[in-house]
Amino acid sequence: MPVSKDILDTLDSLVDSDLCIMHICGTHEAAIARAGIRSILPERLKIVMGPGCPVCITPQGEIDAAIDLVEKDCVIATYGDLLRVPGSNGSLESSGGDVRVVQGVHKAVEIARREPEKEVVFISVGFETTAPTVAATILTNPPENFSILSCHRLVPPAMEWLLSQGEAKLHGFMLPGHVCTVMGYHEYEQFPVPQVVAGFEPEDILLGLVMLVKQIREGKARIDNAYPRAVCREGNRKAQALMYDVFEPCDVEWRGFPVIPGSGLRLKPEFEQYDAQKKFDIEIRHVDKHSACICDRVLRGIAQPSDCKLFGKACTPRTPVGPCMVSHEGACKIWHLYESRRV
Amino acid sequence: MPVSKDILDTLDSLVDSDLCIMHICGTHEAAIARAGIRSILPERLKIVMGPGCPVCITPQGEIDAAIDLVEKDCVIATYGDLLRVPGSNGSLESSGGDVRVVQGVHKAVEIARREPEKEVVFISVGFETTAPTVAATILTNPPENFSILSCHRLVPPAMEWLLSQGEAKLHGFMLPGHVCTVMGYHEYEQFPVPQVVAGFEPEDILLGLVMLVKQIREGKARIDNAYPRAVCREGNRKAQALMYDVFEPCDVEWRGFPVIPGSGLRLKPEFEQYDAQKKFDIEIRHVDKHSACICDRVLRGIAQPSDCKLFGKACTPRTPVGPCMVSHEGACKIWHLYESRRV
Amino acid sequence: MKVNLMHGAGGEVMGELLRTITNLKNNNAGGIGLESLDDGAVIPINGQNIVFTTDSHVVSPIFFPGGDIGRIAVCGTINDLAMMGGRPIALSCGMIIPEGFEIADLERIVASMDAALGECGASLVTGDTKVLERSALDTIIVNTAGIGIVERPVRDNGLAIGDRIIVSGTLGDHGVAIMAHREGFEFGDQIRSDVSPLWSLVESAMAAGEIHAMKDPTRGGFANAINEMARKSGHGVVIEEESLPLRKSVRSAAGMLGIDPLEVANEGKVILGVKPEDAEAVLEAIRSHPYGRDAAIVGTVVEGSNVVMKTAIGGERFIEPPIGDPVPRVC
Amino acid sequence: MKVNLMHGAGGEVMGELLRTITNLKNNNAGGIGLESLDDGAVIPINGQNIVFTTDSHVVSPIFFPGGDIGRIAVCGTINDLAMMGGRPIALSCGMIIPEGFEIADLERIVASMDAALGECGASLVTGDTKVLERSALDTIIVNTAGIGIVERPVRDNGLAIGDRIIVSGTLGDHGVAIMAHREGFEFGDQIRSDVSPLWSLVESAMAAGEIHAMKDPTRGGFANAINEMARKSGHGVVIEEESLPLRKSVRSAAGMLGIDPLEVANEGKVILGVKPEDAEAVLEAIRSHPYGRDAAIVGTVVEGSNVVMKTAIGGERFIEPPIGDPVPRVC
Amino acid sequence: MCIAMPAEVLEIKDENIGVVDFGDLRQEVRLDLVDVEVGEFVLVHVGFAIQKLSREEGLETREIFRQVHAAMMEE
Amino acid sequence: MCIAMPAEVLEIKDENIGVVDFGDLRQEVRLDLVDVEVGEFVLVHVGFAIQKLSREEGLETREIFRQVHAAMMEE
Ligand code: SF4
Ligand code: SF4
Ligand SMILES: [Mg+2]
Ligand SMILES: [Mg+2]
Ligand SMILES: [Mg+2]
Ligand SMILES: [Mg+2]
Ligand SMILES: [Mg+2]
Ligand SMILES: [Mg+2]
Ligand SMILES: [Mg+2]
Ligand SMILES: [Mg+2]
Ligand SMILES: [Mg+2]
Ligand SMILES: [Mg+2]
Repeated sequence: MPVSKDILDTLDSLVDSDLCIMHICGTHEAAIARAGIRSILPERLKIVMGPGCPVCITPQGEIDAAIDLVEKDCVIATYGDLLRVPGSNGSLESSGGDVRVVQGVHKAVEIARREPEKEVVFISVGFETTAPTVAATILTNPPENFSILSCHRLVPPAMEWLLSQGEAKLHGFMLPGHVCTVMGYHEYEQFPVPQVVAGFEPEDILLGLVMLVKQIREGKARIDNAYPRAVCREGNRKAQALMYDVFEPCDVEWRGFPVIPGSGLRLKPEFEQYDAQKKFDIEIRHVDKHSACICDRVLRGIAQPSDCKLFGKACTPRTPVGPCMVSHEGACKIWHLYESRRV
Repeated sequence: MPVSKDILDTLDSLVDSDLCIMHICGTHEAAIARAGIRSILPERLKIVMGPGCPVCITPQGEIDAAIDLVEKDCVIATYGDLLRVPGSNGSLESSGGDVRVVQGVHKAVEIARREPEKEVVFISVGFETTAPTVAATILTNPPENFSILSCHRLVPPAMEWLLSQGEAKLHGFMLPGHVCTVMGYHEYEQFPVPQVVAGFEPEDILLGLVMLVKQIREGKARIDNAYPRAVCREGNRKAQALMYDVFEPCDVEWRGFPVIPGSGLRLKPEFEQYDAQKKFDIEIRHVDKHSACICDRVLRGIAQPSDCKLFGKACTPRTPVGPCMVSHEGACKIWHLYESRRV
Repeated sequence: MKVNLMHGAGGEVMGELLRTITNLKNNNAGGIGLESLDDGAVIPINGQNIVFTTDSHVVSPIFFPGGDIGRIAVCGTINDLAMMGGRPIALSCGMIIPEGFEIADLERIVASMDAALGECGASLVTGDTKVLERSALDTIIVNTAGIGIVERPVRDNGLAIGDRIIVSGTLGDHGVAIMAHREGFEFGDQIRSDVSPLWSLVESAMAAGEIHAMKDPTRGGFANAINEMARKSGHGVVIEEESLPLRKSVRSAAGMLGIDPLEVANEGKVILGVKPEDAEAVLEAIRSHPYGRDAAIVGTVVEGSNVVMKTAIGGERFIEPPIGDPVPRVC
Repeated sequence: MKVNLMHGAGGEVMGELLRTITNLKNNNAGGIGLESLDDGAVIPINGQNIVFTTDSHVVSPIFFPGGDIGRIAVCGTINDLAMMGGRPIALSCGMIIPEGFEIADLERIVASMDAALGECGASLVTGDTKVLERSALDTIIVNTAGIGIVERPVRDNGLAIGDRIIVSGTLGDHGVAIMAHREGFEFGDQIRSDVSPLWSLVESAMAAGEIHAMKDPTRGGFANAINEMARKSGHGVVIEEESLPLRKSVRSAAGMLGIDPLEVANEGKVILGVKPEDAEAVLEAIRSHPYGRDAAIVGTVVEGSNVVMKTAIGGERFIEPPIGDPVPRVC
Repeated sequence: MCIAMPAEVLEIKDENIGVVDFGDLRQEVRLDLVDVEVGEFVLVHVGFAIQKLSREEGLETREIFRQVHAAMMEE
Repeated sequence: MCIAMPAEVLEIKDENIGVVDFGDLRQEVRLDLVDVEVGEFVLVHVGFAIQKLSREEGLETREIFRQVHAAMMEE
């Protein structure tokens, strides 16, 4: 508290123009909301959320594919986050199938070993933080009745696409601390914008903001590291190597975005037997979004949830229309919970 | 009551030696027990139950076959009577399958029409009273997803086998009134024993006993008809014709009896498509009975339930070992309920 | 050992399960407690006798000719209070609802509860609601508990030799209606459940004479209840078959279903053991109540330990508590 | 419209369902009735206030570190009585058991109920048992109702401006223990449910000072209960994040599970709104009780209509009632 | 397999379906096995009329008994 | 997908399994992605240690802030 008070004073004295910072990590959003950080920032400093919640950016077609697997009597193992995300026709939770929440991919493999008469499919979502855990597990030779539906995403291609749009008025980026823990931040040096790597304690975030605002004021575009206890420039090389042993990049659609080249991960041919899409002949279909939902623009940082005509009316946390209203870290849900009453 | 008092007086005056009468109809047994008839009979007149309860004489193998059909995901339609009959490994009730109690075979066909995506198998038990209803239904062209497991039995071949054993000391037979309603009683004229056809009201039974005792006293062996309002010598010819249009006799095992020639009914070849045994490749296996159960001898009239070592100990209505303890009309269950406390 | 369906169907088997479930030291608050397994408990609080009872209700179908699960849930508890001689005051309601249940059906159930409460001046004052996954539960369950007040509690074990047994109306209506409806016999409204709140009937019966025992013949029917009353009182009972009130339609349907109407549930009937001198007066009082028009004296308490039926034909047989729920049958 | 799981998870959605279920004319027996949706009802009977409450309990797993469904079923009802200021006297128990349930497990559950009853001098005096087919129900359900007596009932809507908010101990223990166990996190005994009967704690708190409102933060946790108390009282509440008692292990586990420990159930905690002058004395009384050692003053009642948390870092955020049961998550 | 109940035929529909009265209780039954007319009595088993009942012969049962009884008395 | 918690490694079992302490809470985690020793700190995500944490650099965070702050004050 004394430290954060000092940081806040510093931040106050640094911000003397309207600044807008984008973070691209759902866990950053959750930490900001939980600590009430927006309530103590200088008035002219805004933080917005980019495409950083893996639930938000998972297209409807991938949920539909998971439900197709339910209908093929597979046991579905997945993170709790995914349970309530609406596909075209209900969610995994409402599918009536044998859907098990697991802590991680290794627990899904344990299920497959314990219940050899069943087909167990792990719905494998997540960024570079998560993909190496799946890779390491695939390399431990899981049983034949285990497979994954790979829905992974990589951050830098999305950021590249975002910057190439040039739509949003963003003064700087707060990079996802745990993605960088694994990947380091050298990949982001290609982007000519002010960036900072930040951790997830309230003080980490405040410190990141101070460093970023200072950089902006200096007129520089480099990457500062406000999370050195976990992140170094090169990241965890062992994890990276395992990830690229098992996966290779592919072109893939993001919810709200078009197909972004090289932004997904698919199993390499030698691990094809673990690919649920091939094993069960499942197709991931493109599904058009609800016409009025502006999740895509919210995720690109060019609109706020409250700009959406459906927000708080047709679309509420109970009756989510878009994915941003589903995920705990979805911008619309958080906005609804913490912001709507304040305005 | 005044009438039955008169009949009873008559019976009392007629019985002056030890007489043992066998009836071969579960419904007779139920009526006798319900009206407390044994409590008012002359002391020297005994009524015992023969192989007249279709549940009791259905061998374990036929229940096992029905449960095999459950495991092939068939909807099983059957009479409530069959629900709790133990096979080698549990009953239809405990099988966890989709087992529906129906009033008659036509209701099973209705299920098949209503749920065309399912296979509906009717477990078709019963004597000549019941078989014609199934035949008439088969002739109405049921849908493709309907079939039957034919477990029917015919009475005269069993009676012939019983008489050929010569084990029991029986003075006369009370013929099953409703079997005779359909078949008449001319088939029984071959048997050189005193016989009477009786109905199911307490007075009907008492009257039948009077007529039978009188016949025995006369030293005759004919068939008297104490149930003329429903039974005539030739029976219901239309029903008989329909039955033999669809079914043909076959050799079949009875529980407690060996294979009795011509005592079963199977679908004629032209109705093969409705034969669940062929359709689902189900085999009816012979299952050896529990070593100490004397159901076979109880059903043959040469032992009473209380002669069984298991009676009331290992075998109770709650934990039935033999079929005679399962059926409402099983000799052992009735004995347990109505007799054990009296002795 | 595992619980099976027989454990829930009353009778001797259920008794075994109950011995497990009621094996508590803290089972009595100073009056009539769990150990008595009566229709309800009695708790003296500052000179006032509070009656307390509970039942959970599962019915298939939930709407049936003559009533629904809501009416049963209220009447079942009102009647258990009444069986102790208690005036019903307040009910609680625990609803356990499977996901996917129609809210419109819930509205009908609640309206039906309200109507039954209104009939006897009781109120539903506290509740709880749980929603379970479709995969965990496939039917609604309604638990009610109730409290009432009573001056002199009536037990189910108070039968005395010579007492006349009265039933307040036709037997088997509810059980036969439910079973026929469930098994697709399509009798429509020809057979209706008797589900009704009996407090005012019981109140006028108590005013008319000395009642030694009362019980409502619900699960297991008349056969089960009269055996329990006899066993707990340590006496025998003789029932006259011809005096038992049975609706003709119920008799016909029971014949078709192959079941004994004495073995199925009633939801609006009471069995009373009445001092012989008062039997006619009590019968008269019951008959003048709309729910008691078919009441009859059906038997007498005697020495012994069995319930025996004198049949119409002059025979005798035992009336036994049924084992397991009856199943319709054709033979 | 159909019932869904959200309808059972507390909060606003549940409120809609409750409006349907509590839509009765006969909803009050002269005291505090169903309309108040408090922890229980109050019924004045001949100058005596009877408190009455019910809850149905479904817990997965049924045995968990720190307790089992039997202990919860007893404590839940004891505590709802206590929340009204009521001394618990007698409980009813409706058991609904799936076919195939182990009788040995039933014995353990009953023994656990007996122990909890013994702790607070209440008795289980009446009960009911139903057995359902495996296909209809896959878990045991235990309903309890309870009656108690109270001189001056305590409501959940009585917060006054300036009142201090006290919680009787660490928050989230039960919910986190259950969730971690259910989701296979294998913490063993490191996190234990707090399930406990609170009557004697509440009794000494009431003796120590003036309590304006009480509620037990069960389903929906502290977040739900404090919002309900604020809404019903028509005031706002400010909570100090740093004063909230949280076990370190629970904080760690909640972090791993990605859930907020304020949004999960407690089964042995009470939230009290206490007259400011009496707050320290009440805190002292609670702390001297074995179940209240970690009690703390966590906030203050203010003008307004929101529950606001002052965060450790000096920010502010709303504490909202959770929507739906929390699900463990990794992002 | 022999529970059967007497009933009066009240109405005959096409496809061999009859509405019968079992005694304050009406139900549809199949008439495939019998040729009957409205007003006649049938014996119903598993939802099928299995035979016609003659009221006269019903009465005759009592008559048979009376004969038997009378014969006895003569002995 | 980025909730991760710091933990201290208490024990290392074969097959790359470590027992770690999250703060009054022990659990087994997978060590496939890191090379660590008992006593070191790791960051755990979905049951896997994804990186080692250095206590010194943790302390250093505050140091960085102080530098930033100091630099500011000089401006
Ligand atoms: S409020 Fe709902 S519909 Fe609108 S952008 Fe957000 S998620 Fe989409
Ligand atoms: S008592 Fe049981 S074992 Fe013995 S003969 Fe009868 S059914 Fe068989
Ligand atoms: Mg009762
Ligand atoms: Mg009760
Ligand atoms: Mg009851
Ligand atoms: Mg509740
Ligand atoms: Mg009583
Ligand atoms: Mg409460
Ligand atoms: Mg309650
Ligand atoms: Mg409660
Ligand atoms: Mg009960
Ligand atoms: Mg309260």
